[in-house]
Amino acid sequence: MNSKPIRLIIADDHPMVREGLKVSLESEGLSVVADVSNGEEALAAAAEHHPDVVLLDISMPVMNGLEACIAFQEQMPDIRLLIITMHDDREYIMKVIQAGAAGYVLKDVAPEELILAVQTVHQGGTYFSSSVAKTL
Amino acid sequence: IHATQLADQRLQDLAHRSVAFQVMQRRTFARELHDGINQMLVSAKLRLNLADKKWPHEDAREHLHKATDMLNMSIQEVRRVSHNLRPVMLDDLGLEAALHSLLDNISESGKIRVKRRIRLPETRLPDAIEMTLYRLVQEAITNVQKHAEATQVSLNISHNLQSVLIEMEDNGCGFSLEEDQSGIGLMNMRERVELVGGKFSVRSRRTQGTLIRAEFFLNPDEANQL
Amino acid sequence: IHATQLADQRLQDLAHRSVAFQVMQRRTFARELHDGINQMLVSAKLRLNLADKKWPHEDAREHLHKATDMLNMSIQEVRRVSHNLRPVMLDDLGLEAALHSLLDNISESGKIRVKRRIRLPETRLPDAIEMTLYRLVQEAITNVQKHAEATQVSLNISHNLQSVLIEMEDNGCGFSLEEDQSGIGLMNMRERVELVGGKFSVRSRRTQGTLIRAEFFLNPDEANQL
Ligand SMILES: Nc1ncnc2c1ncn2[C@@H]1O[C@H](COP(=O)(O)OP(=O)(O)OP(=O)(O)O)[C@@H](O)[C@H]1O
Ligand SMILES: Nc1ncnc2c1ncn2[C@@H]1O[C@H](COP(=O)(O)OP(=O)(O)OP(=O)(O)O)[C@@H](O)[C@H]1O
Ligand SMILES: [K+]
Ligand SMILES: [Mg+2]
Ligand SMILES: [Mg+2]
Ligand SMILES: [Mg+2]
Repeated sequence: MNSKPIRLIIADDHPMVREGLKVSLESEGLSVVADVSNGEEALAAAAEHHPDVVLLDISMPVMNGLEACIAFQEQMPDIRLLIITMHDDREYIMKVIQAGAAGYVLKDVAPEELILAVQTVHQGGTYFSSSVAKTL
Repeated sequence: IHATQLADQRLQDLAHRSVAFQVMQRRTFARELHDGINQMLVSAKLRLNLADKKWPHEDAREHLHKATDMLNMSIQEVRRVSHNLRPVMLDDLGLEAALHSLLDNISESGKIRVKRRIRLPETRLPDAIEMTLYRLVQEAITNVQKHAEATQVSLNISHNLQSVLIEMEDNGCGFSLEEDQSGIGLMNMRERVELVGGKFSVRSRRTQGTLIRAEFFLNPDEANQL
Repeated sequence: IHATQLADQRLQDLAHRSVAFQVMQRRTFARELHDGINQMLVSAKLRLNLADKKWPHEDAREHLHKATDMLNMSIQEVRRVSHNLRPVMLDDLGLEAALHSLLDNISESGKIRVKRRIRLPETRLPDAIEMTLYRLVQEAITNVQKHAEATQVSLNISHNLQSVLIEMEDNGCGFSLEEDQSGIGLMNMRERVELVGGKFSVRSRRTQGTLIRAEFFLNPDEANQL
């Protein structure tokens, strides 16, 4: 808790979800350095802010979360990627893992689980929501 | 090519376009629910989670209010999508009431006088005809409001044992059927009507107003299929 | 009556039934949204109003929890309705992933071994064909799970330049096409396939398993219409 706060970027095309995630994370002392509405903007914001973790929605216009993961792997492999989505289907999860994300949480998780997920991937681990892990 | 083959091809095209249209529309509805409404609900839930966490701090109340706002928006959205899928008034109060409700929207705007004479058969029409008739009147009204600059519009529905006849007329600026081909509204009307085996026609001339006419057949054999 | 007239009549019937089916389905969806989901949202909202009123009494927190529960149910319901309208996975991940996801449901149940060989064309199929193919596999799987008592099912999809061929086979109890006419599932499959201009057949014999076969044509002229 006394170390530097984790620095985050949130990418989701739904403004209210973005806002909700931002308040949840900031209320726990994390630092949201940018929030954007698609993968392309996430890449640009990351190039500028050098965040620790990027939270990516899957369904977004212009560049979706899966495409963004692949681009991040190529361009900024040190940044940890966490997918945040409505889907708990196996097919989505497989694609997410293939794309190189370190974790997968459902959008409507409790604040504690969201924080835990961010901390885990930040420390180099992988995190899959319990309801998601079941289906693997 | 024979005439029957032509008719067959036209029907086949119609059927294909109708399927494609339904598929496209369903995607739109599904997306509105999944990417619009459900995202709003999820963010409302995030707020409630926060409210619970911050309880009983005054911050919590702030989150509660935000969640309530989002819930209100979601309710409006669900209502809108549901209405676009099918106005529940059609089932709850019947076609006649639903048509009156459409016409009331024009007369409430105050600019256009509305005349109505709706004589529907006693027994309810086949479902698909009711829906087609409703959408027809809805699209015709939209056109009048968007394009006609009319001071009066009249809806006339009559029937005999074989068919139901709808006429919607305005005294507006009219248009040229050859030259004004901008939208898909008129084409949609025609296709919807022909898909349930009915007849559709438009009569319009510049400065002479517009008459939309559709006839639906009540042949019991066909009606059973609908 | 000429053969062409017969074909024409059959197509017309098909088109009519398809319209009627869509109208009926849309009513169901509209009802689910209006009477189901919206009522849940409204009661969640009432709970939030109560929570606000009782603030900061511990009762308020109780209302907050109840509202969260209802929100959770609503989210599940919206997801279900949206999925029934059109699985968003079809758009997000494509047909192949969506088909795998259907098959995963069987293999997860653990009772039936699933063999799959899915070879779809590189370019995406017309929307209406993708949707029809998806629904076909979905209904076929449901039948296998409900009726077949099979230990194995295989889905085989192949294609050439002209068409895509789907074969779904199980090694279950089979049935007699003449005698087992209880549901509408098989009829629906046939109608859906024929509506997009494809061919459909079922082969089944008691104790011999069942083979569902559908062929969709990729004639570029037709594909454009879809
Ligand atoms: N009642 C009317 N009075 C005058 N002009 C009309 C009327 N109805 C249609 N038109 C003319 O016919 C054109 C085609 O109508 P249509 O409903 O097909 O398309 P639209 O209304 O322009 O677009 P949309 O696709 O949204 O319906 C209109 O652009 C308009 O110029
Ligand atoms: N794979 C199968 N194996 C064995 N019997 C089958 C299979 N598929 C269909 N049947 C038989 O054919 C009948 C008709 O199937 P169909 O899908 O049309 O109706 P259903 O499944 O009974 O009801 P629903 O309308 O819900 O689909 C079934 O009742 C069953 O007896
Ligand atoms: K999503
Ligand atoms: Mg999104
Ligand atoms: Mg129009
Ligand atoms: Mg069945």
